[in-house]
Amino acid sequence: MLGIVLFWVLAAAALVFGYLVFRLDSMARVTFALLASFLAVACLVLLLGLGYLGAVIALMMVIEMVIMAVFMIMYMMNPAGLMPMTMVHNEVGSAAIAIGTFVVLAAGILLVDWPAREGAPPPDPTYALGEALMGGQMLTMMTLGVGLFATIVATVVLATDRGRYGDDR
Amino acid sequence: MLSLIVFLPALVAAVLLLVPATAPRRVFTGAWLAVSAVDLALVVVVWLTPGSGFRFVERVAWMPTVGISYHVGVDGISLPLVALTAVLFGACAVFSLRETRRVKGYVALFLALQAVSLGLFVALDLILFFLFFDLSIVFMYFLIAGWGHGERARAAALKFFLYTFLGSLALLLGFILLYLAAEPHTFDIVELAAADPLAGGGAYAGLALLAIGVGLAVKTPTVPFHTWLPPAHTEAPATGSAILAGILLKMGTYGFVRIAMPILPGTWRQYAVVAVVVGVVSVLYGALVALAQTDVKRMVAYTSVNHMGYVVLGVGAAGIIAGTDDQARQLATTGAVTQMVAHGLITGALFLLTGVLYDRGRTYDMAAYSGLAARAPVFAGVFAVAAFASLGLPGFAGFIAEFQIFTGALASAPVATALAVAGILVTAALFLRALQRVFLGPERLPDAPGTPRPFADLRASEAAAIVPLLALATVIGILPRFLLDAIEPASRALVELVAR
Amino acid sequence: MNENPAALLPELLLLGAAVVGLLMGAWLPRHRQWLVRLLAAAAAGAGLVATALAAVRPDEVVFGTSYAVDTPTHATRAIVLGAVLVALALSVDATAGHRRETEFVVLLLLGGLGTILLGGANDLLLLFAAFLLASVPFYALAGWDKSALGTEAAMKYYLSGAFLGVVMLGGVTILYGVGRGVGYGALRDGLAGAPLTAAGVGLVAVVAGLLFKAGAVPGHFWVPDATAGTPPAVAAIVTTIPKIGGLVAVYRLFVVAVPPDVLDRPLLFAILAAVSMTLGNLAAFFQNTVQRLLAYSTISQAGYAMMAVAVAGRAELAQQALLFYLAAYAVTNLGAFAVLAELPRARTLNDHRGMARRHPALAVALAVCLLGLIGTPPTAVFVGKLAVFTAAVDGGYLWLAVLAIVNTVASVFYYLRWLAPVFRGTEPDPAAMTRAGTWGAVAAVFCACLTVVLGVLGGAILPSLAAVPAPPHGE
Amino acid sequence: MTLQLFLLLAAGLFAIGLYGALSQQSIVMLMMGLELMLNGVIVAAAAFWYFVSPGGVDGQVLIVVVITAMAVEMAVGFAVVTAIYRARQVDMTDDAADLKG
Amino acid sequence: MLWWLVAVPLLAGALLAVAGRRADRVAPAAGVLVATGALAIAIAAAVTRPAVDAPLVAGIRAGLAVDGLSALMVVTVAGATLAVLAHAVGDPELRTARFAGFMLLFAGAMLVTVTATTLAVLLMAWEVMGAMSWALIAYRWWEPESVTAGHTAFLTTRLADVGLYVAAGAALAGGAGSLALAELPGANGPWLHVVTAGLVVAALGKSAQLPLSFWLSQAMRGPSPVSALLHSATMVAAGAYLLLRLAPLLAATGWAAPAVAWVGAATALLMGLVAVAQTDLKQLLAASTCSQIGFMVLAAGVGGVRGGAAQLVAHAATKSLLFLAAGTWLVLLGTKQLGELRGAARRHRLVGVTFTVGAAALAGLPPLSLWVTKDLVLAAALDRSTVLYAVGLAAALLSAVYSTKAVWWVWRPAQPEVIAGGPNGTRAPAGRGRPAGRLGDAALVGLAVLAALLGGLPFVTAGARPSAWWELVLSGLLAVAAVALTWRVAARMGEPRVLASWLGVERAAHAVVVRPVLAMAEALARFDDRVLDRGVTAAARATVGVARVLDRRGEGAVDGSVRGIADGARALGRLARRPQTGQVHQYYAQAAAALAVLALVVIVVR
Repeated sequence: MLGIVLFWVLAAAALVFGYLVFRLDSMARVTFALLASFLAVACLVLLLGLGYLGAVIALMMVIEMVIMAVFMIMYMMNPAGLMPMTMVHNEVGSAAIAIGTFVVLAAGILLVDWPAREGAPPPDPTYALGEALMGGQMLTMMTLGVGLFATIVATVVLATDRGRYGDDR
Repeated sequence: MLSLIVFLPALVAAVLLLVPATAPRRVFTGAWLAVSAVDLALVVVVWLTPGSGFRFVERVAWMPTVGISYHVGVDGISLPLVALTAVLFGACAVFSLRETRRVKGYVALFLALQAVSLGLFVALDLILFFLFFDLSIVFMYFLIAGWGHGERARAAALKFFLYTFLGSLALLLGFILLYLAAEPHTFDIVELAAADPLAGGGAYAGLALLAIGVGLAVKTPTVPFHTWLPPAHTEAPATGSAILAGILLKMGTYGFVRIAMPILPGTWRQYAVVAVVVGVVSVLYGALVALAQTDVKRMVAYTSVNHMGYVVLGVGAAGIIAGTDDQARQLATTGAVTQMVAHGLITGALFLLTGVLYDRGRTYDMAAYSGLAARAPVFAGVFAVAAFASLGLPGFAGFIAEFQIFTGALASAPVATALAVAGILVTAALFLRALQRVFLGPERLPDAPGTPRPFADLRASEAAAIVPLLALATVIGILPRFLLDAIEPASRALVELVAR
Repeated sequence: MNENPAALLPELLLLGAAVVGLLMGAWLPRHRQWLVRLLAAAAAGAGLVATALAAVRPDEVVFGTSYAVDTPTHATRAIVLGAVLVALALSVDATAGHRRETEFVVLLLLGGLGTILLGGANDLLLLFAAFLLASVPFYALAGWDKSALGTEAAMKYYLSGAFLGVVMLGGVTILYGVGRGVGYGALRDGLAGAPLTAAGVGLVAVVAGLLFKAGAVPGHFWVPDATAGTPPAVAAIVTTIPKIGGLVAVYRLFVVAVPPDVLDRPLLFAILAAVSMTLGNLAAFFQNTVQRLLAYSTISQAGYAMMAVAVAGRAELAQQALLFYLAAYAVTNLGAFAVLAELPRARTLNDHRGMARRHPALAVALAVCLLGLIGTPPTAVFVGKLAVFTAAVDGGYLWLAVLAIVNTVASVFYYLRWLAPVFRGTEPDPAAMTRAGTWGAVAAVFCACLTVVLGVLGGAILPSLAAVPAPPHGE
Repeated sequence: MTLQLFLLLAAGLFAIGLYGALSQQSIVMLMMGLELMLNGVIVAAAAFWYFVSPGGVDGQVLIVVVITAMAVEMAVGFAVVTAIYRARQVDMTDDAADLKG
Repeated sequence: MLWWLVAVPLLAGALLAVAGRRADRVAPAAGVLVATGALAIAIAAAVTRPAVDAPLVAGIRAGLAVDGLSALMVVTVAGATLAVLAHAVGDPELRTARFAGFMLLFAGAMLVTVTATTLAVLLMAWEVMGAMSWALIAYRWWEPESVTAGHTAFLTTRLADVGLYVAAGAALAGGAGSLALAELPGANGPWLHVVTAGLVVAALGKSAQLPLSFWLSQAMRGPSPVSALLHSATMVAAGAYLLLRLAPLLAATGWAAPAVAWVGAATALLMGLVAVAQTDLKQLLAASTCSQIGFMVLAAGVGGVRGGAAQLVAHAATKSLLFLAAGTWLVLLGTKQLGELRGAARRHRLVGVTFTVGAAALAGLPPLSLWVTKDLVLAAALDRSTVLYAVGLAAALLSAVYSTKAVWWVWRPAQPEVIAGGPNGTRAPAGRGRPAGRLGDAALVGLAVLAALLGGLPFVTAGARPSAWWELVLSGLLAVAAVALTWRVAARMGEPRVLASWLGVERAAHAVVVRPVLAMAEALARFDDRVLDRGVTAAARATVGVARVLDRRGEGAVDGSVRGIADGARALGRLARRPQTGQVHQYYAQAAAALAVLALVVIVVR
């Protein structure tokens, strides 16, 4: 029962905060709305018994949103939300496509005969996850690692202009 | 041997590309002349070597998984065309001795064209055939665009490329259908002809023939796929036109006798009447439209449509079994092949002659000239001979061809053939009119800028290029046996293949 | 577990070269960075050797069921490594001595690595991870020169990739939901009894990400912008290398993971191929900047290649056609871009006028490559097209072959629009005809020769591409 | 708590994110939209794991992959924004539309 | 030997023609020499009757043979050629290699025609003859009228030649695979009729029988020696010869023989009337040729081969004589108008006398040649049909009338002021001296002798006897009467326009055939440029809307096509580029929409 209540609350929170991301007119508030939405989802993941992943999501998103807030303030002309801002285009079309997508997805979700549940959660999902990461999905993780390495190189290349040889062009 | 004949020009072209363009132009034209002479000599050797069926066969596996091999050989149908190619390119080499514009590229392109033309006629593999077919388009495009008459030449060249390339791809589609129909899959012409993979007919076979037929019809060209031809001819240089009409058009008709008929005999028989109708329409339409032209080169171009129409009529009639005997069908087939040779020689000469006309007067407009016979009697005489040869006068090769086609085709398609015979009347009229306008009557020369010099008669090098072509056409017209002895066994074999 | 690192030798070589190269770059003086390039080339060359050695061994699936080492993987490795080598060569003139030369090389290696993994991935999660690895370095490469257009190109490339990546992840999730697994083997079982609607949507979503890699409709929007905004060397890389991995991945996904009756795959890909080739060709018609023109041409080329995907499993030639086509396309396209890299100031068609006079060898190489892209024999793409068309007709898609033929003819138009000024006798523009160096020309001539050699001797390669990856459980 | 409810939530988040990605001019806001979409994917992945195949571990790995992807895309996105801001002082997609046609 | 017979004139002619101006000096002598040689070989061949053949095309051989009919013909042809060439030596305008060469080729082709044993060879020679007639009639190529006349001759006869081509095909179809003339009657089924019809059309066209007579009128533009040869032993005679040769075939069909007979009779009569109405001497002679050939055709139709052949030979001698004489006057006096030729015979007695002999023979006056030969034909006709006979007799009377008319004019006392060159005079300057020379005179005399005596030929060669002596007497008496009557009324004879213009067939032919063909050609050319060439264009344009087609129509034809495709493609291209707006959010929207559609397709189509 508590689970159901929690679900509804968290779901509503995730959606509402998600919606607010594009409705608020201050960068700081937007960022925190997004964070709130993520945290709600993290709680939902916790609710499903994936404690470790829920915690990871929460932690990651907090850090990410902080960085994002910094970026917002660095690059956007309205850091503190002092002025109302509307920086949207094709709002109607976007809304139409988004609502259409939702309707179609929802229809599919409700109509599709989803597979029945098979098996039970392992006693320690986190352990199983670790085993998988070091086992069957090792290559995936290695690839993701290399991807992170590539991301570092890429972000350095993109974000810094001077390079390691100084200013000479 | 055949590989040597085919690749010798390509090899020399590659070598010439390494020679700096600043070298004297005699180096290039001389090399071309020498290669043509050697090729011609080799072809004569091949011709004189006795044998039957496919000779000088070379076969090397090329892409075995997809049934492609480097397979070449000559028989009585391809050998005359190989010889024609060697002769006509030789004539163009002689004619080009006076060429001054970017000679290196010019000669290299012609040598490349020579190689692919020879290659096409000896190819016994569909993909090899297609390779040469396509390359001929590419090289001819560059020739027209680069050495044609200015800006319009580029438009004409583009049209030529797009149109004939579409045709070639239709052809490729047909080849793929043939390949898939054969078991085991192969692109080999001889094997396909032996296997007759689509003997059962049906829509698939019809589709294959349609694709191949359209592809070849564009190249031939037959009505209504001919509209690329007049602009391409009008804008091309004289030698380019001669090769285009003399050799490249033959690739289409050769495809009919080498591919469409032997590999799809049943389907060919089924739809032969279509070929007959297309042929007759091309004959009459080409002749009538040519009659209305005021541009002499355009006129000659349209007569090509007319002459190729006879070929299509002949091959079509050879596919109609009912009411005919072997002799008639063989005559039609032999006539069609003979017509290819005859048209190559005669129209090649005519285009070179129009090149002379343009060189002197800077225009192809017939109305700009009159009474040239007084200034240039030799030119007028040679042109008249070529014109009469082209209108099918006995004593020239064209008659031997057309007579056989008419005689052989009448039994199977009486009405169509009778209509086609009327085409010779229109051809006669149009050539007489052209002769009258340009050469006869009171003398008048164009006074366009850039033509202050007097209208010079045929020069030695021009005559040396053109006269042998006409002489050969005359020899074939009077003593055709040496040619027919080569063609007839092959056409008999072809008729048997079609009739199976 | 079969975690044999030797099976991934080519991949490990690339990774090692990338890491070592980055470290080396940190220590090398600016004008010695060519050592990094040399290292990369050595790694790629060694990778090719390793690929050749691996190809004679029997197929295997390593790291659980996540990575297949089989014919398509070998082919992907060979093509990508070869393309990396050529890209290393043709980029010398533009990047040598640049302060980010090392990063350029490292990013190229990482992107190549990701592309190879994409081709070999046998698991949806690895597929997505490889997608990330194959994307991120190329985003950075697009913005590598930091010019206004280059960064815009990087932005669009990135935003396209991010969006379609999200869609792809959504698709992965749906497939996981309905198929109870992410490994291709498990999926094949799971999808057999899955609700078809959901499976179809999931597959389309996954394919969306791969189409982004392949630069095919509807994931093609970045292609013209990213190609036009970047230096030729980068444009050559981003239009060539990711396509290989993307198309092989699509092929593998549908051959291995998706039971034939889940959705009408041939129709889906026939539509995608048809739209891609037609749109690419039409949009290329009247482009005046050569890079944009080539960009659209690559979209249409992806369409031709996708024909083989459409008939995979229905025509015996499909896999050979796809792999050979990709190789032929890579060589030919790189050759065309190499010419651009050699003449970086000639941005428009008109800038190329009179090129045959000034640089005859380069002009001939360009002509060979462009005619090759058309599919004129005896170039490699002709053999590829022949195989693709044959496969399409064999697979019952005659209309697609006909459409491809019409498209090919249409494509002639714009390629010739480019070639015509090249061979026109007019006086060239000296500024536009300034050569950047020699490596671009070397690469161009090499590619032109290779495309002809592949075209003539391609038959020898075709049989070695025939072995189709076996569906799991010996089906 | 049913699979359908979770999936509806996921779809809702996905749709909201899609709306943002489509409608926002600022690159950073646009990235937020993409993040929200991934947020939905996480919900769906977790739900599928719990309701369809809790016995397996693929769903969990999937969530890990999604989180990594989020991080990677965020990082690259910020780098791109930095680069384009340096090069032309814009952070709007609409302002960076020189490449077209 | 037979090869030599045809090869000598053909090769010599070809050599002379090719050599062109360089050989002008030796050409007249060479021409006469070759013609003499040819005559010698012809006589030898006529005696030895050789036959040769060689393979031509599959199953069809090229055969030559001399039998009774062709023996007569080869000698006639060679003789006429010799006479004409000998006479032409005198005309400075004709002392060219071109003239001599073409004349020899012309004669050589005729020799092949008359000796041919297969249709293939016959057709070859037949067509070459037509081409040579073009070259000779248009000998004065700088005069547009001459060239046009040559065109008319060649095209008209080639129109008829179509019949030969059809006949050849039909013969093959009908089972006569060797195309041997002797086998043609054996063709089976309907093909027999096709063969016959084709041959008849070809022969009638060549022989200028109705309704294809008009080309002969125009052919008078050529030099007179050309006319002399063309009207006597070659060209027009070839048609008659062919019909005589194929009389068995005509008989085999049932309908062909009467048809041919009637055409011949009608031509004889109507062209006789036309001849009577002419005021131009050469036109009169030309029409009379048609008329006389009509008798030969009639002979072929009624089976009187011997009479027809005799008529052919006698007519050849007579007509070449008359044309040479007329040509002499034309050269000397610069006119061929009867009114201006008054006194011509008085001033040039030899020409006058020989002309009169020829005219008398033409008139059918006993005991000259044509009286006999014509009556052999008429006798044969009488065996078949009285009406035919009556028509023939009337035609014979007409020949007496027009011959007399011509003679009457030339013997009238001279009117010097007219002779100097009247309004109708041709360009040839009057009084160029005596061109004919001794050789020319000899030719005239020799021909006159032959014209007078050849009537005995049939009796000599074949021992024929007049079948109905009363008929001979009757026609002789009628001829004398007609001559006498005409002599009295010659000055007052009218020239009805219909007859003077050769029945107006040419104008009709122009209206019915030439102009429609030209118009059709123009129309098709326009169609080709506008419609067919732009079909591709239109297809491309249709995709963007029909309106554009109308919009661009005004553009040049050649450019328009490529540009047309370009326009269509450009529109499509623009359309294809439109999605590429440069705006990322629009890319997103499009990609999302496209993916949605794809998903839909995947779901719906399965």
